[in-house]
Amino acid sequence: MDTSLTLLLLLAPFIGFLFNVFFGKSIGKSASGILGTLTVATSFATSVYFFMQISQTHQAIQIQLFDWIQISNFKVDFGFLLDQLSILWLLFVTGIGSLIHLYSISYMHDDENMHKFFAYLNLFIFFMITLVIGSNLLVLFIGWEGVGLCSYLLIGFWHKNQDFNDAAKKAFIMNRIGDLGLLIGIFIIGSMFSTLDYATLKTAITGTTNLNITWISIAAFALFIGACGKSAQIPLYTWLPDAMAGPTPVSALIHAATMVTAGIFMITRLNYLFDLAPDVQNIIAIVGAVTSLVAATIALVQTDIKKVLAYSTVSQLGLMFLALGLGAYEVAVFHVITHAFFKACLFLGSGSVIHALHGEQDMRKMGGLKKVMGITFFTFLISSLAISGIPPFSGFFSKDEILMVAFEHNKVLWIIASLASLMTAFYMFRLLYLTFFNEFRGTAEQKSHLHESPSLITFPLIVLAILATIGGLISLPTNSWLNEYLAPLFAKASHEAHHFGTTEYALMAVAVLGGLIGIGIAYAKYIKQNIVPEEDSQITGFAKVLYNKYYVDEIYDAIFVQSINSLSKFFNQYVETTLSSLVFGLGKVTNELGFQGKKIQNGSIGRYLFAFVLGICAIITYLFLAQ
Amino acid sequence: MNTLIAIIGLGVLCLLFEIFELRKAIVPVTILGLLAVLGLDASEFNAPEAYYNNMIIVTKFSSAFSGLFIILTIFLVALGHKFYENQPSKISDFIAIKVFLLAGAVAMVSFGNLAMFFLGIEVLSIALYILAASSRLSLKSNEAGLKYFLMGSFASGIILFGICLIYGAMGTFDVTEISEMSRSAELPVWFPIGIALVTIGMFFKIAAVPFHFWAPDVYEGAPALTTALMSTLAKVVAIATLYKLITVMNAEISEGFQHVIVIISMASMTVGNIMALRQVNVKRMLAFSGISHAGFMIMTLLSTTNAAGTLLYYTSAYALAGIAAFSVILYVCKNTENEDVTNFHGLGKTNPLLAAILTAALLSMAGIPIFAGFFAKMVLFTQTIQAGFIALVIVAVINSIISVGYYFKLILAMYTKEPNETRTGTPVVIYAVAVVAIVLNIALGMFPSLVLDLLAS
Amino acid sequence: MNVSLILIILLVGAFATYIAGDKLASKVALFFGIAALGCSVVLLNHFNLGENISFLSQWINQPHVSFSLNADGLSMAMVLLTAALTPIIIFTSFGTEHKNAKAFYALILFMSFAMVGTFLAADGLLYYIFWELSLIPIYFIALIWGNGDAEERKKAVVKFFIYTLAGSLFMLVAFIYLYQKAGSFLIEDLYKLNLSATEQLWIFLAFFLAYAIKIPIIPFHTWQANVYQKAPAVGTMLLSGIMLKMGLYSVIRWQLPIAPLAAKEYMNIFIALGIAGVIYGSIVALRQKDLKKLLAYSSLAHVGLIAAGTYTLTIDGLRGAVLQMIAHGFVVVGLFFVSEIIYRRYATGTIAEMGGIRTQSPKFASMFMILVLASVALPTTFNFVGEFTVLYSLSQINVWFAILGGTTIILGAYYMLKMYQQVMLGETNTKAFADVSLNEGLALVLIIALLFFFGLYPKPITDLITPSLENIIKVINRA
Amino acid sequence: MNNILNEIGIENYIFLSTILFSIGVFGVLYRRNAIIVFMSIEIMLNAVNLLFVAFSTYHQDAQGQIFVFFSMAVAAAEVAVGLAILVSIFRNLGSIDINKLKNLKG
Repeated sequence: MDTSLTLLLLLAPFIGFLFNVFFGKSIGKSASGILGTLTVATSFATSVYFFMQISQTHQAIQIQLFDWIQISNFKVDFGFLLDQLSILWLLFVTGIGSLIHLYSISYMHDDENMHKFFAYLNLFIFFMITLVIGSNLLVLFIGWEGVGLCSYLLIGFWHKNQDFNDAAKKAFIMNRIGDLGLLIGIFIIGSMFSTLDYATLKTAITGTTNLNITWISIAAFALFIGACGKSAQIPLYTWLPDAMAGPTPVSALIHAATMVTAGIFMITRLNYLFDLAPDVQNIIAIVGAVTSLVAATIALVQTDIKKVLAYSTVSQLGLMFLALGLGAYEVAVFHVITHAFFKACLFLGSGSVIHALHGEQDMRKMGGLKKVMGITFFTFLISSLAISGIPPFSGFFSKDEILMVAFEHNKVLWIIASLASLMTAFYMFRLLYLTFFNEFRGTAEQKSHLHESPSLITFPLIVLAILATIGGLISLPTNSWLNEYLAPLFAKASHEAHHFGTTEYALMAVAVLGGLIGIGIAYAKYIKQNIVPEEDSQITGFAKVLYNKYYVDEIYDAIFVQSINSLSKFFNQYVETTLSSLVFGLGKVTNELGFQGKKIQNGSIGRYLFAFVLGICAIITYLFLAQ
Repeated sequence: MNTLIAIIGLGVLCLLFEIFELRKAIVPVTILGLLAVLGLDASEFNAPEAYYNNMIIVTKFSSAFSGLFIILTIFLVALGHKFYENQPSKISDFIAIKVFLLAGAVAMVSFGNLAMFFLGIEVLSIALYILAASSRLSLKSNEAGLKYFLMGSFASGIILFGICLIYGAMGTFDVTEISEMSRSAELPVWFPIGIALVTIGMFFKIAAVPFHFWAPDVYEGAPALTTALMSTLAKVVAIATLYKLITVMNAEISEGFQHVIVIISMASMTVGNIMALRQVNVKRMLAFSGISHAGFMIMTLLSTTNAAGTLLYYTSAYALAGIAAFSVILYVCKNTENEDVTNFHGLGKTNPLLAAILTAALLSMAGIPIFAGFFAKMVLFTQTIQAGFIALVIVAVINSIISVGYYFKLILAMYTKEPNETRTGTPVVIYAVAVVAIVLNIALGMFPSLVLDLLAS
Repeated sequence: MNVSLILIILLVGAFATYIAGDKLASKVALFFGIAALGCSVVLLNHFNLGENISFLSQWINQPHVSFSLNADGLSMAMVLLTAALTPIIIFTSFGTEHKNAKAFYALILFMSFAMVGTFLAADGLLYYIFWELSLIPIYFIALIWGNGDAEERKKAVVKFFIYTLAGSLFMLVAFIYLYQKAGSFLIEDLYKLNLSATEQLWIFLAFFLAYAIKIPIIPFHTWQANVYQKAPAVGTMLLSGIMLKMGLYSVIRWQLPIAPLAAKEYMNIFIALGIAGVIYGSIVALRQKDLKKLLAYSSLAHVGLIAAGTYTLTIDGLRGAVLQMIAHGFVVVGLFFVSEIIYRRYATGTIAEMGGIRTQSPKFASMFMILVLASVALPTTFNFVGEFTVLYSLSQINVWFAILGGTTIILGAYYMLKMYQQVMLGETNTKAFADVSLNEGLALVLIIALLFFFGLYPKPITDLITPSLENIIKVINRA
Repeated sequence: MNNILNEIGIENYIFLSTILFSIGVFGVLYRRNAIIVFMSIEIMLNAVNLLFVAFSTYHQDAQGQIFVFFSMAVAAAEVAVGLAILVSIFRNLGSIDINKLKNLKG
């Protein structure tokens, strides 16, 4: 029963993918779209079923399909593990997934390759499910690389544009850097514990004492690098903003809600491992905090609506990693969920805007859309409030918990995080104001076409907005359903409801205040003074640095890409030629010898006989006089 | 013995045919005769015997090699049919000379007495002088003849001197007595000197460095068929005789003598191969390749106790490949004034069969598997390593690599270049000879034991 | 019923093809190719039933050489690889007209005959003979049916021939030397030998020269790129798909067990050499202007990793290496076929002249994509299984080996995706590009299917090869 | 006869004929006229013949002298062939200077 259902859960999207690949074109756009959506919906339904089941039984479901890879000291089998964590992930992956599929039906309708789009989306869901429900690290790795592939395919969906292709390639390769880290981690774990299976691993680690901490730390660090790649943390975050080259639904699904949370998922999965490596945890916390701040600062000045959202995603992921680093896994998970809701909503909202403006993404050319696009605006507003951490919206609860945890552990981190969230509030409302308030700044031609998006687009927005509003309920500060639900996963007792005292309230107040300040500044700037960000050319000073993302891309390009290319050039021009000339050289030398030798053979009998006699003398001398 | 007599008789018969104006019949009859002789020889194989108080001693060794010589002669005579068709008046002479040459050759491998050895070598040489210079009007041929003659008779002088010294030391020409004495008695210094001189003379005959200079010139100048004869029959005879001489006359070879052999063998291979690289004339190229093969053959002298079979195998492989190659050359260069590589361009298209045969022959010489050449080299290396001369083997290996260079130059010419002339006529005899030769070669490659075990000690 | 049958089939096939004449040649060749495949499958079945399908008969008495074919799991796996690829390769060439086709296809069959022989031979000399024999046909295939300027080609091919021959001749000397010691060329006798460390070192190096050139391991790879480029697609497939596996197979079968001390002593050096090949090949591939050359360097990188795996002397290393060999065999054939397909349409190998093909030929684009992904070892493709195992074995020796070797998954992705982008993506190409024909599609689908099947379920192959590899490990650790 | 030999000693005969032989060799090496080269070779052969006779006396054994006849006959045959070749060369080249014969080389 479980097995077959699991397979249904897993394969439904895959079947959708196959069908769309082979027959998508023939059955027509809407049909392929609906098909794609339905398959994902099926998975969603199944996950709901499993959710019901597990919330009663509290029993994780283990499924072994077949042996996969045989290693000397262990074998990896193709199996699945459905426990609290994976099912939770399944819920919002498939749930939001189906919403976004639905959304895309309308959004992508004008695209000639719509069936391909849905095929890829389905494939992505398939791989994401694999990633989540895999029972061991290697199955996770399948999904891990698979989603990377899908993001590559979807970023480069409009493959006639080489810039998009570059972005896609960049995303894939940066992910691969992380993947190498992940692999190394897997190797070390494999050789240390002779298993990659979560269950066995957990017992192996938690059960035994006197483990080699150094190696565990190395493994944890390697895994963390992998997480950095997927979840766009410093130093591997630069691909995510570029990934916005893909269609907006993709950005919403892959680059905001689901795939980028894979890193958090993996770390949460292996929390018992990371608990043993405090140094690595610190690194994670710091990296997370810094990332959130850096990304937020960049987001302050971006003018491309999707770029702002992208950086805000990076920043939010940073916060999650902060939580992870502080060992507050359930908090991180909580934020993952709420973030999935409001960020998906925001992206889809921006998508709806872009859709209305026929692909215009520059906020400087927007404004005043509030009037025409009521629903979009409203949902957008809610999500913005949520992300800014304004009660009672979901973001408030999750972010607040992160801040609290940070405060407990380390004030500096807390300050950084608070700053980041303040900025978040600012740039989100900057975005909101620039887009929806004041007068429309686009061309008259665009103005004439302005319209609210069709219901297929607005419906998901509404649903997500609702979720973004009430999402916080799953883990209220006082009694957290989520924590209890996730409790079995964690080795250490989770930070259960820290006794709620004045400090906590104070912190809450500070956080909310920070959010309000951010909003206030934005209001002052963009409503009161009605400022519009200046053209790229006029940007100066630190703003310019921010606007150019601290020139990180350029630096990376200079350090890595260029050096590899010049190395390749060197190898090609010098090393290769030298090596081959060495080999050829031998032949040439012998040939030359032959050529010279011809001169000795000059045809004169005298010389021949002379050589003859010389030979005789030499031999006789050697034989008789030399002895 | 009967073999020898029969051969001589056959030679005389050829001359008689001339008198009775039966030229047409000469080639077929001679071939038949030689086949008969081959049978005779085979019958003697298992009946070793000494004749005329040890003037001639028929052994397994001698009759095996005689068999090889006879087969080679058959091929050469057969080729002669086509080769001499435009000078019919002389054909009988040429055939007769070849047959007598064969007689000399047989005498050389079955001598029991230095006198016999000397006569044999002279019969062979003189016959070769004539053949080399046989196309009277071509200056090239004359020059070749003279060069060969001068140096050849010089070499004979050396050999004679050597024999004389041996005689002086031993007081007899009988090799068996000599070998006995060489083991027992306290020897005067002349004896080893004599041996050395005779050996040197033989080195000249097999064209080993530094006594090789005549070979390229003579090969190039002499008529193609004669070149074929020299590079196959003559060389094989010489090395066989030298081997026999060394084995029979002084059982254990002195340290120094081994060094000399090693050095000469190395030098021969290296010089031969390197010189061959830049040759444009195919006959000349094969002359140099012959020199390098002489170097390989000399390696057998380092393990005199058990190398007879190896030598027989190597020589057969080499000679058969040579015959095949030369028959193709004869076909290609029939009407061309020289034998340059350019004549072979596009043979792969115009005449795939012959091209394939030549390729096979060259591959065999280069020592590529399934062709006899490979096993010849392999077995040779095995024995030489057994004898403990691994350095020599390494040099030999390096040389085989070099040799590929020029063998493949010819192959490339045949397959990649465009044909520059269309050849007409399909001379059956040449085809037959070439095919038979190469088939024999491959057969030897498939079943080396056939020959290897013949003289297994 | 024994393994010599498959050799006979292939040999007969070669002659039959030649006799069949240019018209029928390809069909006949394909028929015999498939026949050989069927035969090998049947043999595999017999083998799995535990029957003895080896073949032994005295051949030469002095020196003692026997015609001995021994089929263990490893050999069977390689034979199956050859037998599976041969018909595919023949099939891929259906789209192109070859002058003097009968000789062409006969040579292909003859070559796979020689290669199968190499994989089966259990007698040193016999093995060497097959090893050399396989060189002749590819030489002529590349020489006569190759593309590009004749002179250039000749140079490249002759260099290749002499170079490889040079290497293998030293192997011959090594074998003869071993023969002195063992008194026989039979592999089991050679396995029994206990040579001194110095002897082993020299033997090891002699073998290494032969294999390093054939595989090729840097810095002995200089022949590769040019020959791959100049040879016809079929030749390139034979070379890269099967022939270079001969080298790797020989390392496992002959070099390591015969000279284990040397192998252990200098393990790190040779692993490092292999890994250097990975990085070097990948980086050089980055700037290749010719598609086939790029693929050549990519395969240099991949085999580098495989070689490194073999020299770890661990069961994981060997197993991973063998799996990766098979996987790489299929992928590389597929990729070279892709390049051939493009060549048929655009008559060029220069990447710069391509681009914007995807919009015109979705099917082709997808299959190409899949092959690219397979070659960068995406999980669920066969290559991942092999690469993972190899990298794991490397990590067991030294984690840095794994990290450096692992760069292949980054660099590989880099140059392959770059290549794909330049070849397939971008604005629609002005030159029309017909989507894959039925034949072409069939061949590619076949390859892809195999890759995915074994990627998800490598167990059959693993079970096939593991016992024999364990034996070899035993031999390596003897004394 | 016998005692003469004893008085003179066999070595001297060997030296004598070696010297003769060497003279012949030098003749071959340094003379350019083919005829004279022939004669030098004849000197070599005859030097050897002398030695043969000496040895045969020394050993009290007739074989040596018989061998001399062989070698004489052979030499005669050789010369016959050689002169024939020379004649045809003279016909074609109009000279018998062996230095002129350098067409075959390289």
